[in-house]
Amino acid sequence: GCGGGAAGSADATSLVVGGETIADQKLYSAAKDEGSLVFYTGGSEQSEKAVTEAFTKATGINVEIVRLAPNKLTERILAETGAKKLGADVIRTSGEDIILSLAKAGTFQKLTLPAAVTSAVGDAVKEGGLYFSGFDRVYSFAYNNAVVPKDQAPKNWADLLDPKWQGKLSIVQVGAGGSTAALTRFQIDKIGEEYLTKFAANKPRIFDSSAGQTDALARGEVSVATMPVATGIGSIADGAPITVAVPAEGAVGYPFYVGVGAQAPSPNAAKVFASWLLSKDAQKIAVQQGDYPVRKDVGTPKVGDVAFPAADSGWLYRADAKTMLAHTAEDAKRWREIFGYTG
Amino acid sequence: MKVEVHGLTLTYGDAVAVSDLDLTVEEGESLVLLGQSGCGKTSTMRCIAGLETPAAGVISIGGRPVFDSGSGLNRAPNKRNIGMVFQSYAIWPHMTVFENVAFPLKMKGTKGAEMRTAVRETLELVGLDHLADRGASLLSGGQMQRVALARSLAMQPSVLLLDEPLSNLDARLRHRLRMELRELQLRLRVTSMYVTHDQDEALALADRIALMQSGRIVQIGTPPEIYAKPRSASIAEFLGVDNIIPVTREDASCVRLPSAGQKLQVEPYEATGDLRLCIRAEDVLLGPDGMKDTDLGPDGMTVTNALPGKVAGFVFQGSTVVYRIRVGTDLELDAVQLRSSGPLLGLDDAVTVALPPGAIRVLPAEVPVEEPAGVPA
Amino acid sequence: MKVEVHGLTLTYGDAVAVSDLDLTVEEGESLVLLGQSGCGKTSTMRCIAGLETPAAGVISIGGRPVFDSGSGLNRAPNKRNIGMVFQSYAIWPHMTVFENVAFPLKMKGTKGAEMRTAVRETLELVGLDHLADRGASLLSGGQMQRVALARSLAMQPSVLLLDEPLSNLDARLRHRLRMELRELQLRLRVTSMYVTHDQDEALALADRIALMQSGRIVQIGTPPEIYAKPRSASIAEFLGVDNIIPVTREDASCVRLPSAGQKLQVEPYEATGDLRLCIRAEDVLLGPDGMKDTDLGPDGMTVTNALPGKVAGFVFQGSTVVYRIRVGTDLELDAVQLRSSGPLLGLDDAVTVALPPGAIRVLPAEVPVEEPAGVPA
Amino acid sequence: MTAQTTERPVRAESAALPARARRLLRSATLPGALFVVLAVLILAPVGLVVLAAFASDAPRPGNVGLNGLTLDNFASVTTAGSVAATLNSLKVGLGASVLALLIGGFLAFVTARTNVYLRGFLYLAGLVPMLLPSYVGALAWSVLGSENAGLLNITLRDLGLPGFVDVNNVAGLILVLALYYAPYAFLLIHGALSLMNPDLEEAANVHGASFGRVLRRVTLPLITPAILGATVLIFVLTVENFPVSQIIGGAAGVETLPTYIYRLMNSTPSRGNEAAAVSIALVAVVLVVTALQRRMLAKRAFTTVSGKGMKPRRIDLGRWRLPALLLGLGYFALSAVLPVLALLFVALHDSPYIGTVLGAFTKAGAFTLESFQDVLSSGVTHRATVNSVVVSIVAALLGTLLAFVVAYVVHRTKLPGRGPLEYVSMLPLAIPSIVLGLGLLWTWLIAPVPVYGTLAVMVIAFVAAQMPQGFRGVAASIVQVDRDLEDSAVMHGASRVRAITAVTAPLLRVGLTSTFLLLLMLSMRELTVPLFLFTSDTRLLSIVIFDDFDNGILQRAAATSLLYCLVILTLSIVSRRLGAKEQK
Ligand SMILES: Nc1ncnc2c1ncn2[C@@H]1O[C@H](COP(=O)(O)OP(=O)(O)OP(=O)(O)O)[C@@H](O)[C@H]1O
Ligand SMILES: Nc1ncnc2c1ncn2[C@@H]1O[C@H](COP(=O)(O)OP(=O)(O)OP(=O)(O)O)[C@@H](O)[C@H]1O
Ligand SMILES: [Mg+2]
Ligand SMILES: [Mg+2]
Repeated sequence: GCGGGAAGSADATSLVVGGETIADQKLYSAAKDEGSLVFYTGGSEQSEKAVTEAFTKATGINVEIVRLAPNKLTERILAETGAKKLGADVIRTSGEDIILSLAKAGTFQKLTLPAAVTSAVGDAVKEGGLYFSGFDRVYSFAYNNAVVPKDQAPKNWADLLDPKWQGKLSIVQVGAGGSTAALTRFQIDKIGEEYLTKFAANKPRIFDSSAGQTDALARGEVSVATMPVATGIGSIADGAPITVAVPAEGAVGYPFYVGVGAQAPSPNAAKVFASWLLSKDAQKIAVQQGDYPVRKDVGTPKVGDVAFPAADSGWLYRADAKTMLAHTAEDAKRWREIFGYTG
Repeated sequence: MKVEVHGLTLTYGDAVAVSDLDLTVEEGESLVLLGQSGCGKTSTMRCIAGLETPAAGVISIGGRPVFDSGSGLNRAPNKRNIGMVFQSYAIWPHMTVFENVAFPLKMKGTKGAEMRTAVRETLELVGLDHLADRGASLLSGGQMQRVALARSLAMQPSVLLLDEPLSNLDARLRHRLRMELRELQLRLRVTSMYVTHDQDEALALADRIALMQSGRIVQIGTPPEIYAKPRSASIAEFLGVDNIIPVTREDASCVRLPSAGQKLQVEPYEATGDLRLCIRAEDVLLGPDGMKDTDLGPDGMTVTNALPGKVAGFVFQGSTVVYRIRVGTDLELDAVQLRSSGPLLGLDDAVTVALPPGAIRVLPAEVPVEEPAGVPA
Repeated sequence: MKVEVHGLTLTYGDAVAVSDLDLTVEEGESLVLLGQSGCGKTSTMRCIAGLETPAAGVISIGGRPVFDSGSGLNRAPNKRNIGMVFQSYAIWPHMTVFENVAFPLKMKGTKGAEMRTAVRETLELVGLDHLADRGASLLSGGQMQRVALARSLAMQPSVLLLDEPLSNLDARLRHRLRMELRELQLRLRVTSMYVTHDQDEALALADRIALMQSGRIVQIGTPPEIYAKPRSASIAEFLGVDNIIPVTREDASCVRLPSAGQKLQVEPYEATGDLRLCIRAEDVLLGPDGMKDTDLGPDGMTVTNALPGKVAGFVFQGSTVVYRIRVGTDLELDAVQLRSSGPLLGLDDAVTVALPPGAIRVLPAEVPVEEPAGVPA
Repeated sequence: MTAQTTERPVRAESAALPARARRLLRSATLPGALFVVLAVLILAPVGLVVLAAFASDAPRPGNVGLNGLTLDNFASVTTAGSVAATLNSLKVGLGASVLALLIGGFLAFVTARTNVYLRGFLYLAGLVPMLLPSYVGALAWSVLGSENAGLLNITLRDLGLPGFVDVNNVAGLILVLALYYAPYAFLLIHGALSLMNPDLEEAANVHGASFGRVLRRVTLPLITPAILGATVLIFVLTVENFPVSQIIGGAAGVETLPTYIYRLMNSTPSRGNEAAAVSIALVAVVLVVTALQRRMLAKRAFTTVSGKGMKPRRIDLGRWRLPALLLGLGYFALSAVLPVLALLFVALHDSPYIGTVLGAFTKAGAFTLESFQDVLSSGVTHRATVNSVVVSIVAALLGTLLAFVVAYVVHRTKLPGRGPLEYVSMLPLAIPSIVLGLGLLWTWLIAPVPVYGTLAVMVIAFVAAQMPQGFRGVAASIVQVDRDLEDSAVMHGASRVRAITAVTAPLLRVGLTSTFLLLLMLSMRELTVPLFLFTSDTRLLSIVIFDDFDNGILQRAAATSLLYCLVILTLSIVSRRLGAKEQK
């Protein structure tokens, strides 16, 4: 009952969600005049679709999604930025180093978020509004429930070290993006470095990117795989017999950042969309997809009937940007040595 | 070895290429198959070589049958020991001259020094020993032809088949190689069969000539026999008789030109039906305008069958000139004159042509198809 | 129209195809370019037609220059009004006979009834009016040749170039078309230039013959001139002189065979250097074994230059026989005899050959290259 | 200067030189223009890749320059990873070319030269895999042949047998690549065998060689150019192939050079410069192989393999007629039937997890049309289909046209610069498409024309990437048409352009149509090049499939793949029809 949509607000020409003004009348009508915007994202297409469809429903502004794996996306954005042909109005991607390099290249423009939103999300806004964190995606693991009987199912990270998973386990290589970097940092820092060594001893299949892995898990080609919760939930929605685990030792969250393109062709729509991503409605969608919201007033994610512990309960491991930047390269090197993964 | 062919019939789908053909090539003889393009010469040869499977017939080589449609016998080509020189030479371009010639010997299992000596000897025979190590595709046409020949000779074939081996060459080369081929055949006395559609070549190379028309042998005989007594006008034309004129019978030694109506005296003839008067260009006499029968001709003989005409064209040919003379409205005759035997005539000059009866042959247009094909002498 | 070529040089990359060639074709004249394969005949023609860009030279047609390397003038081929019959005919297979012949007229802008009449007339001229609507690729070789000719005639060219138009045909067809071509040229009197490597064809078709060797004209003259007086042995050989024998000079009217050592009487000659004795096969006399100089020969004349020999081969050629006679160990001579003039000789028969001095020409092996190429009469 | 024409020219240097210079200038305009076009299309992207290999930063717009050149990037060429990837690539390239050659050569031989049963059908079977983009094949084979969840193994287990099939290794990679590249060998060898003068074989037969020896000593040596050509082509294409390696080899940790390059570019942070350096190593491998081929062919003559339109003799296979057919059918089953069935099965199955294959047929509701409904009703698919068709047709048209003009200049004129034009045209063959795609992206971002983000840039990319195939296709047919035919039109009064349009182009119709068809197929199939260039508006079917696969939605990927094959099939039939109809 938070009045999702323009109709719910008192003033028909400004955008108000859940009592918070997301866009004032001037901005909102300018945005509506622009009518549509282009959204570059490194997130999975299904989850972004849910978000953009809700936005379009609420505002009538169309969103075109360009989805690419984070690194292809980075290459593309850097190239476009340099050529002053950046086609994106709004950009979402993960990885501290990536977002920093984008910011350095002048990809983003500063965004003045509505006061109500700013106060609700706290420190999620970085560098004075150049970009902000939209949610924290959780990296956990999942198993194929058609292949693995319930009583055999792995529940904790430690369960994955059981030799019975030998050859049935998979992981994505460390260099695939911010996600795997965060996972590695978590495993080294929180569970212990020997965990990786033991994990490697179980001879997991190493996927190049999450491309093939999700499908392999869904088909039962592998039985257990480490994977972002949101990816797992997306697959489940598509009918995959996958169960996402909520390990007791905790899981790692890594932020997905959002910024408005410096040369945004539809700057007003971009601003409205970016602001709206921090609104209660949008944050609830993130929660439904298994991501930790940056707002505190929309609850925590659930998988199946298991709810994740609260963000500040200590269960969710988060490394700040500084730590990540300091460790990423070194972690990656370690990881490669351990898994004998060349490159 | 003697080659005998009986009742040979070859069809390609519905088309009959060779039909009920009988032919014998005597041991050591050189037989030339002469006939127009498409008459079935290559097909006959390919049947003998075993490259085609005839629909019917018996073929034997040296008395031993190699094909018999009755009993189903069909010896593979590589078991017939036949040398064949292909119209296209079929020199293997990826081998040297030596390797080409050595190929049949290797296939026979001849090895080492023995093989090398045999190849060298054969190459010497055709005068190519100095080119032994040259890549076979780097030869001139004439040299390729000799390699093809050497290759076939090296296997010491029972029979040598040659399919228009000279047709791709220019006139001079053709003359020289024709001579060399004949020499070689006479020296080695290998039974050979030679296909051509060039009557000069046939006359030059044959012990006997077999004339072929639409899948059958229509006449067979020694070159002088065939040259002197073609059985039909179409054979005569094929043998290079330049003037073939439709005529109607008047009596046993007289015919009439249908258009002009003139009667012409000829040697007595027997042919009936559709008649043709045949006379070679070198036998046609040319005289001054107004010359008449019973006048003395330029050669001092009495003129017969004089016809008034006009020069419609001429061609200088070394020591001779060929004139084309138009007689009346629709008859043209070729006449050859030595350049020394009179002044050169110009275009449209009026002349008289005379046709000496002794040089004229009156023949049926075609040999009736029902008649049995020529039987070897 | 008169064609003049001065100092023409054409190179393909580094290879010189035509080198500093001078040539004039008089108005209405038929000039034949005669020469061995690869000597530059086609290249010369293509330069005149404008299909190649020469490295140097001036070409003018009817007095107007069309190419000049000095001033950079180079008229496009389609502006030169030259008809060209390609060696390959170059009939357009996707058009009918009519369309092929109509093409040059359309290009000139001739339309409708006028164009149709012109095409019909030209097709009649070459005797193809009944095939006008046939697809051009469905013709026989000879018919295609005539379409190519008709197509070039239809454009009423100033100059007609014909590049070996008969080389793909068999001997009989070639003879007939040769005759027809000459007739047409005489009738229309179009300036024409004809390429061939066949000396018979050259003799038959030319007003004048230009002999070409390695990119230059080495001799030019009327057919009888060239036939009677070749400037070198290699030209003589090309013109069909069968016997070319290396000899050394003894004195102004006597030469010696280097191997056998015999001296031979010849007509007085002037040539020096590397000498060749040239005599046609029909001029070589054959006599019985043991015949000697000053004997009376079979023709009743006194025998000169008698040489003992053996029959090494023979070829029957219609009314004549060509014998190859081996004299000594390394000399072979060809001699032609009429079949009527004596009994047929067999292989290895001993005979005497005699070389009448009047028929012998002693010539230098090659025309010295430095000497200026033949200048038009 | 004009006065000189009246006399014999005086060859004064002063007069001759300007004339020659002017002539040279005039004759250089057309090749010059073409060179500019090809330089923009091909040299610029390649140049940027080379530059990147020596630069410390990717030559993105804004930082293109010659400062900061370094050889450091080449260090990654010698790391253990890249050495392993290179070895794998060589193994895969060699294995796949040999196997594809065996398959294609066998099919070509039985269809061209024997009386095998169902010869016409086997001919089609040799071509059909062309309609299946290799990565769709790979997708299907990963569904069919993976160790645990492969349909083949599941079926075996359904039958109570142990599953033993596993394609996720080097051998599997070789098999899948060979299956989908065999048609190249098939076409080339079939052509050579049909054009070969049968006299050469018959001569060997007559001169005492048995069938087997004729084959060994004459036939095989004579088609060496075709065999070598096919080997090199397949080697180059398989070594460069990215998607198949990624799909089949990726999970099994089988790294090849393209996946290695891809991963370098995809790692954090992106290592584009090192990727470029490794690509140059790959290019070097390709160039060495091509040079080797040239040298082997230069030594001998094969001139008799000529286009004389012979009617080759058919060999009677006797009792081998049936086994030969079965072998051919086996290939057809592996390359087309099984993959299509697998895709169909996956797309129709109600869940991505397949526990039993045989069981699915007895269980009610195991099949659903949901995926197909999903695909067919999706706006994305519709737009992508239209995009694919439009881009392919336009790219094929422009590509054929450009190839025609370039091939004409190279083979029919003596204009200066012909050699370089040919080399530049063939260059993209040596550049892995994954690298070319990146180069194209950089180029068209820098280029001061607003094509980036439109379908036009796709068209441009396809024209550039497929220039070698187009050029070869057109050149082959131009060489076949006697140049006298065109010269003769000029002699009869037509201008050169008129002669080309009235005579040469109509005569080349068959050749041009088939080149068009080839380019159309290649454009429809291409994935790697557009992977860098697409935007949401300009997605192609191949991209949509890859995206679905990338997002783990295999069922939809399978359904889209089937649709994709159907579109390709339809296009090829329609354009063949149109091409045929234009023939008189
Ligand atoms: N493979 C074939 N299929 C169908 N018909 C054929 C085939 N080969 C030859 N023919 C036909 O059979 C007939 C005889 O052909 P063959 O090759 O024996 O002729 P030829 O006498 O050798 O002619 P040429 O002098 O032109 O070589 C011709 O009418 C020809 O068209
Ligand atoms: N396109 C070319 N490139 C290089 N050399 C060539 C080319 N065309 C011809 N030649 C060479 O130029 C010389 C003259 O060739 P041209 O075609 O004029 O000879 P030709 O006298 O017509 O011979 P043929 O009687 O064989 O037709 C030959 O040595 C030939 O090899
Ligand atoms: Mg034949
Ligand atoms: Mg020529």
